[in-house]
Amino acid sequence: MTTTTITTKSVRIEFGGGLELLFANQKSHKVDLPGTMVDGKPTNVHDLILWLRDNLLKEREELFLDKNTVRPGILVLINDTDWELEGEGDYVVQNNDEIVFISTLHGG
Amino acid sequence: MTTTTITTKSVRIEFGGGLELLFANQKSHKVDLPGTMVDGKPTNVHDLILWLRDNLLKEREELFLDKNTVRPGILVLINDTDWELEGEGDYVVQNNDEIVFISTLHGG
Amino acid sequence: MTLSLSLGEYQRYGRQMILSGFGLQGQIKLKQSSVVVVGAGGLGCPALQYLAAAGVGTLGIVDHDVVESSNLQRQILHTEDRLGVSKVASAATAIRGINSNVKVDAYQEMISPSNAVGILESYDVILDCTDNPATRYLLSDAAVLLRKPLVSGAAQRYDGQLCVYNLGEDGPCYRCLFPKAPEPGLASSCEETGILGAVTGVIGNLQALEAIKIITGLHDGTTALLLYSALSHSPFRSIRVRKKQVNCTVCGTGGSAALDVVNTDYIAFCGGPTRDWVKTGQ
Amino acid sequence: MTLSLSLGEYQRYGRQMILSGFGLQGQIKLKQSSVVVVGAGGLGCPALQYLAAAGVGTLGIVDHDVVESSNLQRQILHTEDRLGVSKVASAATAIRGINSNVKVDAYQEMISPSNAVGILESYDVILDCTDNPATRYLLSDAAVLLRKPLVSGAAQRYDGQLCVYNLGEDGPCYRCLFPKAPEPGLASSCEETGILGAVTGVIGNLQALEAIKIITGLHDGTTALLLYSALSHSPFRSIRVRKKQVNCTVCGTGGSAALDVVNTDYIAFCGGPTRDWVKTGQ
Ligand SMILES: [Zn+2]
Ligand SMILES: [Zn+2]
Repeated sequence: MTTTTITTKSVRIEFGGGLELLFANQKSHKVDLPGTMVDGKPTNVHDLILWLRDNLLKEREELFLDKNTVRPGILVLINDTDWELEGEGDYVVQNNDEIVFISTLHGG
Repeated sequence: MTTTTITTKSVRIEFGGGLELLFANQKSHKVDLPGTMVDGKPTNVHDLILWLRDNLLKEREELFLDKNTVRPGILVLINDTDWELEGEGDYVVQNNDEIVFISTLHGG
Repeated sequence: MTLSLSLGEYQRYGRQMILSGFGLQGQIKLKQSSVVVVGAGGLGCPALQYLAAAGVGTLGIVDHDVVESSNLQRQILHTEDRLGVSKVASAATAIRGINSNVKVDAYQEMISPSNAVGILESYDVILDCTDNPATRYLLSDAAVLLRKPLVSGAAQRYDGQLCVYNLGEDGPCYRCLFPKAPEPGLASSCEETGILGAVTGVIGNLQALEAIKIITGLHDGTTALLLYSALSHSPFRSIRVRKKQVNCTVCGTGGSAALDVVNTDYIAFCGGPTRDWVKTGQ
Repeated sequence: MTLSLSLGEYQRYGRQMILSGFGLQGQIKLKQSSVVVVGAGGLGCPALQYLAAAGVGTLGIVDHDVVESSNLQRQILHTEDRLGVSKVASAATAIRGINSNVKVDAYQEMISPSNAVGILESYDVILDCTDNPATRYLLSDAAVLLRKPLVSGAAQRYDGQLCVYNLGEDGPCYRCLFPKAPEPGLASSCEETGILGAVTGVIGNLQALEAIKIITGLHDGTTALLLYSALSHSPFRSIRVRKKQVNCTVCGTGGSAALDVVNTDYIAFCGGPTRDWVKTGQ
């Protein structure tokens, strides 16, 4: 007898600095991610980025992605911390995390 | 055989708007509260206020308290929410709560 | 009512008119709107400046005082060559320099229970840029009576606070949050506690922004209290606050009917005369 | 070096001198300090205003442009009667009105790899109030070379960002956070995307405040990125950012030595000429 457990992680996603325009002009999203990827590994931020491309992005992928990661000029924030301090794409997404994608502004 | 469990709640306390001057001029405090009061009831914000008076307040009690609650002009915030929305003094303090005491400003 | 703009206005305001949610309609709403700023000091100056630049049609300014040297560190509409001039005249001159299309009403008088309703009633939005508790209660009561939003700012030392009272159907008034006045002597003024000029700048600037959001329909209608602490690593904090209180003596059930601004002694309510730093300042 | 203040200065700055942690020493530090503001537009105007009012001894202003009608909606040091005047001259006039004790150095030129180090080297703090990625990289590289803090502000639409780069021993530079420039065309300007004036006001004001904190020693020395979104219910967010990156091509190990601002083509680094809204604007 085998038991299959389907786990999902509920994550809050925010877009800012104009990136929201690519996501139906909506800044705040609540998404349920698969807890693990097909290879059995727990979902990390790199997986999340590709998941957002496939499931939430509405237009112009090149403004969000470049070579399977966020394009230059986009900063990723995990619970109000620069993702560089959290392991970047390798950070394993936790239930109720808040992940922000923000495009740098240049205007003045 | 009896077992005594000593539970404490770790709470972050912030003072603002000048109130910090009464608390050693320190805005941020981390305190460990008893989990229950002598009557066995779980520690609430009213208990916390009296605990602060007895354990953390350095001077001029009348600038913090009036008739066993915070004096007029002080707002209490529980996890970034006005305490009125959380039951005021009856709110039962949870581990890791952040409770802010802020004095209204009048200057301009 | 002007329902279109001139070419010059399109040129001047183009940068904000192309904003999503703003547009021509937003600009026309600003032009048709009126805002009264009570207090032309540290908060009032930056608020007036950005309201004028944005194209608010009519600005009222209420202040009884004259420009003094100690004001110049933060009251950035006033200049050295206008020392001794009334603050309302000085601010009006500065506003005309920025935007001569703005109609300015200057009230060189102290706001009081007897003149408040008469001055405030012709404006759409009221800005509380004053410096003492008695006036803050007076403005709140008058705003409830007149059913107008009150954009309230305060700043002392390195700290600031911002809240829009009496907003929409269920927004709280100042008394809903603070039913009892603080003890006199606890409500210290800028003179006693000091103030960093740029802190009043941030709060006054945000007051202008709230007013612009309300007028153009960009405001989400919910009430939040913004706390600012300039020296903090995380300097801003937004607080979810209570709604209008049923038992509020002014805006609650049956409250408004009983409201009698003219006959309320706000000074006494606040425990006697508080020190007026504007007046005694030097 | 002036180590004391006149009676007039005590009167003028008294409100901030009585602040805890500020005092006479803080005021003297401000008086002896120099700040250069690159860009006298939406961010530069409020920054200059509060730096001048606070009593910074010397202010440099760098801008090649003249005042146009479309600037007046947010560039609040410029006035209708100075349309067509250079922005540096207009800003200098406004600053003199607020505080004639401030020495103003006006550079009516576009900051570029060939003049940047020469202009910036005599100032204690640099403010980036510009509007395009190429200049932002240039200012960051120059700040690293000169070992000066760079208070960087940006604003578009209803949003703003603020960060102090190159702060202290281990603060990151702009390249540590953004090693690769964004694609041209993705870095849209104010003209294309619009800007609410009061948003530039808030960010420029906060830039002045950061500079004042750095000069007076009130800054805690840690680097945070402040995100501002004017229409949000909780409009400010403070982000903990990475420290100086060892592998940064400019400020990392061995980076500085290789730095050659004069011979770097920032426009090409940023993918070709970006549109200059100040120049093409109307
Ligand atoms: Zn009320
Ligand atoms: Zn670097």
